[in-house]
Amino acid sequence: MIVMQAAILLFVGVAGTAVVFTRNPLNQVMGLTFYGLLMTLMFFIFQAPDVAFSQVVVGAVVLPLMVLLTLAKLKAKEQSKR
Amino acid sequence: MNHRARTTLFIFGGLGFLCFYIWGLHGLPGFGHYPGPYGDILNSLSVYQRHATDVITAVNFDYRGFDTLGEEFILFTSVMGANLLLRKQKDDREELPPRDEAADRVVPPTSDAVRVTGLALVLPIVVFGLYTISHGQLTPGGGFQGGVILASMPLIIYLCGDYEAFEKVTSHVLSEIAEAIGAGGYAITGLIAFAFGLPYLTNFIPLGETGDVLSSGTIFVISVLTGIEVAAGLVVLMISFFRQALVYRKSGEESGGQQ
Amino acid sequence: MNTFLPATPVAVPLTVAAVLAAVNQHIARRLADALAIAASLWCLSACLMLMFRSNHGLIVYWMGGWQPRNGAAIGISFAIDPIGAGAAAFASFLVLVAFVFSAHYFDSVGTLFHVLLLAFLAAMCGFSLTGDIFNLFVFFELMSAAAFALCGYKTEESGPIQGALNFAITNTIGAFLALSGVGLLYGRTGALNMAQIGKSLGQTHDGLVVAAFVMITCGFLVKAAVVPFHFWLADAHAVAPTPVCVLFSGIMVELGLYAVARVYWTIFHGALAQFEAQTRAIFVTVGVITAVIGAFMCFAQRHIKRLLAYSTISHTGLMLIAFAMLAHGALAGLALYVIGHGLLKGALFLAAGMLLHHLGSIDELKLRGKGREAIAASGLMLFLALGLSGVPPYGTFLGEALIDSSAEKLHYSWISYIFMLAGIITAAAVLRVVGRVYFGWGEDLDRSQQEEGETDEGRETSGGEEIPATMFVPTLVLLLMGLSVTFIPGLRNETQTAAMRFMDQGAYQQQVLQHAAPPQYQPPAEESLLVPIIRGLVATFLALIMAGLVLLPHPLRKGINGFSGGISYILRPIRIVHSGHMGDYVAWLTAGVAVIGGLFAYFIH
Amino acid sequence: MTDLGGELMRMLPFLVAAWLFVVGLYGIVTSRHLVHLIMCLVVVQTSTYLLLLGVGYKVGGAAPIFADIPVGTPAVDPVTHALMLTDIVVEATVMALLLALAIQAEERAGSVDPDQLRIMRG
Repeated sequence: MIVMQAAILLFVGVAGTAVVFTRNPLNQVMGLTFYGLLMTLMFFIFQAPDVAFSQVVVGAVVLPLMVLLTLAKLKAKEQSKR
Repeated sequence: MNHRARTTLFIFGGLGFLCFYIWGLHGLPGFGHYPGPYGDILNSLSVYQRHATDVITAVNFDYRGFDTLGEEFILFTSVMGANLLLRKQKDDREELPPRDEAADRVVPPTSDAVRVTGLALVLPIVVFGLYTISHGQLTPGGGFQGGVILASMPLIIYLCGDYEAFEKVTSHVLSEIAEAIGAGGYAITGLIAFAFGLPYLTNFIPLGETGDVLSSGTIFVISVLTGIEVAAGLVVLMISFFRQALVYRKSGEESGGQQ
Repeated sequence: MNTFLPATPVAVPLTVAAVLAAVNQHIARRLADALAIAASLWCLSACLMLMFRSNHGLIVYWMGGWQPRNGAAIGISFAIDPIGAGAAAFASFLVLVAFVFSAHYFDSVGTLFHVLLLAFLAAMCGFSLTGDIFNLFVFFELMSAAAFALCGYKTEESGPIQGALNFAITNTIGAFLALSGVGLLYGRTGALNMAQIGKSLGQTHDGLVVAAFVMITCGFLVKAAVVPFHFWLADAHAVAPTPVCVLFSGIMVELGLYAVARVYWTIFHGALAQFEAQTRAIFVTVGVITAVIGAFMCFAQRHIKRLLAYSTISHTGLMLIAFAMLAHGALAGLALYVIGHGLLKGALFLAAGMLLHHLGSIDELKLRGKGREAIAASGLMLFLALGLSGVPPYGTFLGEALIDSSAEKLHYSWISYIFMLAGIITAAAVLRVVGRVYFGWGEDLDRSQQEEGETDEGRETSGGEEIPATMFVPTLVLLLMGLSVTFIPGLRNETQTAAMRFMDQGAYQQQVLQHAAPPQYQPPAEESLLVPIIRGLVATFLALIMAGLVLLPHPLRKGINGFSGGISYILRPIRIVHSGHMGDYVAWLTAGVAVIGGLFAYFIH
Repeated sequence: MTDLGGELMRMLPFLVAAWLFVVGLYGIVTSRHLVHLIMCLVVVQTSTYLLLLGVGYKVGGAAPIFADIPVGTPAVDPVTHALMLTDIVVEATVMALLLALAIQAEERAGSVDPDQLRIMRG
């Protein structure tokens, strides 16, 4: 159990760092989705099923979707400028 | 400041802050040694006082229900705010016709298999969402979780390639009204307690049998209202963003998407 | 009465907001106005009633009826004292003014403005009344969410969007800082009720307590716009709609400081009691830097709302100094100063809004000599500017007098010169605006000076020849209140006892957790106001001279060119630091937290 | 487990929390794209989840749901879970507001690069 907990914490730390250092937003949003899923797993492991439920939908679906839609809009805008 | 100076300033500040923060964290009792007493008291009281077996739901909707009220309104206000910021301006030039964001990329139309699987998922998701909301006081779940699950239903429909169907199931006006009802209902449920001479947000409904769906008094009511508010609020948000992006995924002639 | 009254300042506006949102497009504008005004009137009267009732002891109100068990809180409480209720009442009053003033604003967008402002009001009331630290955070976030949206209201321009972004990002980081501090405290004490946390911490002052203190304080000081966390304020104020600026400057910023004071005296006072001198020194330093930088930046502006925003920064610096005295006299002075300043600054923004309504511009240099058409706005501004320098009988004067006399006892009498300096410079800046805009004095600099940043903004209203009564009357009312607040009988005594109540940590704990009877306090003897009156008059005189020097006719001006050149030479690096770049702001924020944290860590261990 | 392992585990979630806070801030400071900046802010926020989660955890504690286990079984702290739930919803909505602002920034100022969004200077 301890090993699993330590491992998931380290994973979260590394994944969070990776999200920050991914400079291309489109790649970053993939990282963010993965990060959200990792957080969900972490919540399950640490006996927080209620939180995990919310996190899986918000962190792995709603938030990335909003970011993607924003990026789509930004790109469309940029193309129409050209 | 240029990029270099800014980064240098931050490196010093950030390192200092990191050390300071860790210095403070060192005083914690250590991971896995929660000292209590708040959580322990609630763990021992909730089932007996509130007939709710999921203590988290009891905390969210009763013991600390006032926090949740504030937080519901954070959601409500943010949705209103996003609506305001994304509203159509008078001077907006007409957008280009809704085209995919990468017109040169050929994306195959959504296959029937995906559509069937997706649409088959819709019903179970709705049922699951409703179940999560209504059993919040018993098992993991409640208004938040069920609400976000319900809100993901229209998304599945969209991913199945049916933006039209998405628009049909998500009326913007209706969602906005539902959101206001959810948030306002929460505030009003609290006010009703005054009629019984009780403080704000006090339970005034019989508690029922522990373990029943209709047990735990106002927790159940507020949980349902929160479910409505969260689901409707997230749907309104997504509609606002969809309208901005205008990514139609009509099957056949104009297909595409980002994923 | 006490079973429902305390909860209504939050519950009523939220309910009305939800109703207005539900009927959004289908309600007549005037009806929505009336409902919103009724809700804010309710809040105002409820908070005033709470303020008077709590004069003889805390009103402790447990949400959901969850009384503490064996001295441990299990629910969320409101712990209402006169200062908290007073802050909420003042917020309600300013919201009321904003609703009246905005009757001619925002015709197009249904009830959204009302909804957001009501949520903002509920958040400010809850923030002032709560006795639970996580609840404080929740209302902090609600306040922020409403404020971000209100700030970006005029989406058709590029300025508001950038201002709102800077505002939103720095304040969100501030909120996370505060939340982390709350997490630290919870990890140690297992409690969220402020009285209980304070009791549980007792005298311990290890790293965790210091870190939690610094993080929570800095989180709230971001809201209070103290250097180096202040950058967002000028940006947000320069772009927000005028009625919203009144709230930002008049009360929201001050609430940040209120939270610092509340948290200090309910939680950390016992733990940090033996380091009072060091705490005082650190906060006085930060306050002085804020006051001076804010004042100089204020004088350097030509965008009138931005100028006023920097003057707010300067005055929050003064308020931080007052808090830093950690004495009841200064705290009482601070409370009066906040009211006096809020009334004046609110009215100043409204006057600026009138200029914008009437003349379609807010750029001092562009407006040179055009103010004759807007005589009402300019005239009001003249009277309001005098109040900034602390001349009697404005409310700021009385506050300053109390703060000074309290500081003198703590051997900090030199801070009265800082008060004078900041007062003189900010008042002179506004007087300069009046002179240039109304009388057309000074050089025509519009074309001679190179552009730096945003100097103007678009209209907020359809504009017009007449200034409607809904704009003029609220401004005049604020001015008159600012002048007359000093004459309320017994005001100084009542405020001093309220401050003593606010600072008595032991009594607070016992009243919240054990239903103990409240102690009563004797106010100290009233001191003579002669010296402060003279000081205020001198400051005002100097402000007039300073404004006059800048506006001198051309030939005479040569003599002081070297002087003003010197000032702009000093100002240059400071202006460059205010770069408008989000990354810079966050870097300064982090560095600020690190430095303040480092100082505390050094002094306490 | 060894003592070193125990000591490390005692602090690990908190260290990760502190690291995520600072690294997220680093991303914000050096960001060249508003959307990237907003996602870094998400990382800063997750730091608070970790802190709260770590604070409320009890070794061997069950989830605080007494449907299948009797009352009195050692369980982890329910309060921090409630706080995290609040936090998560706040996250989603604040980010929505920020993203809306980012869209408007592109619309009105024609850029999402903080270097270009600097009319508020001086």
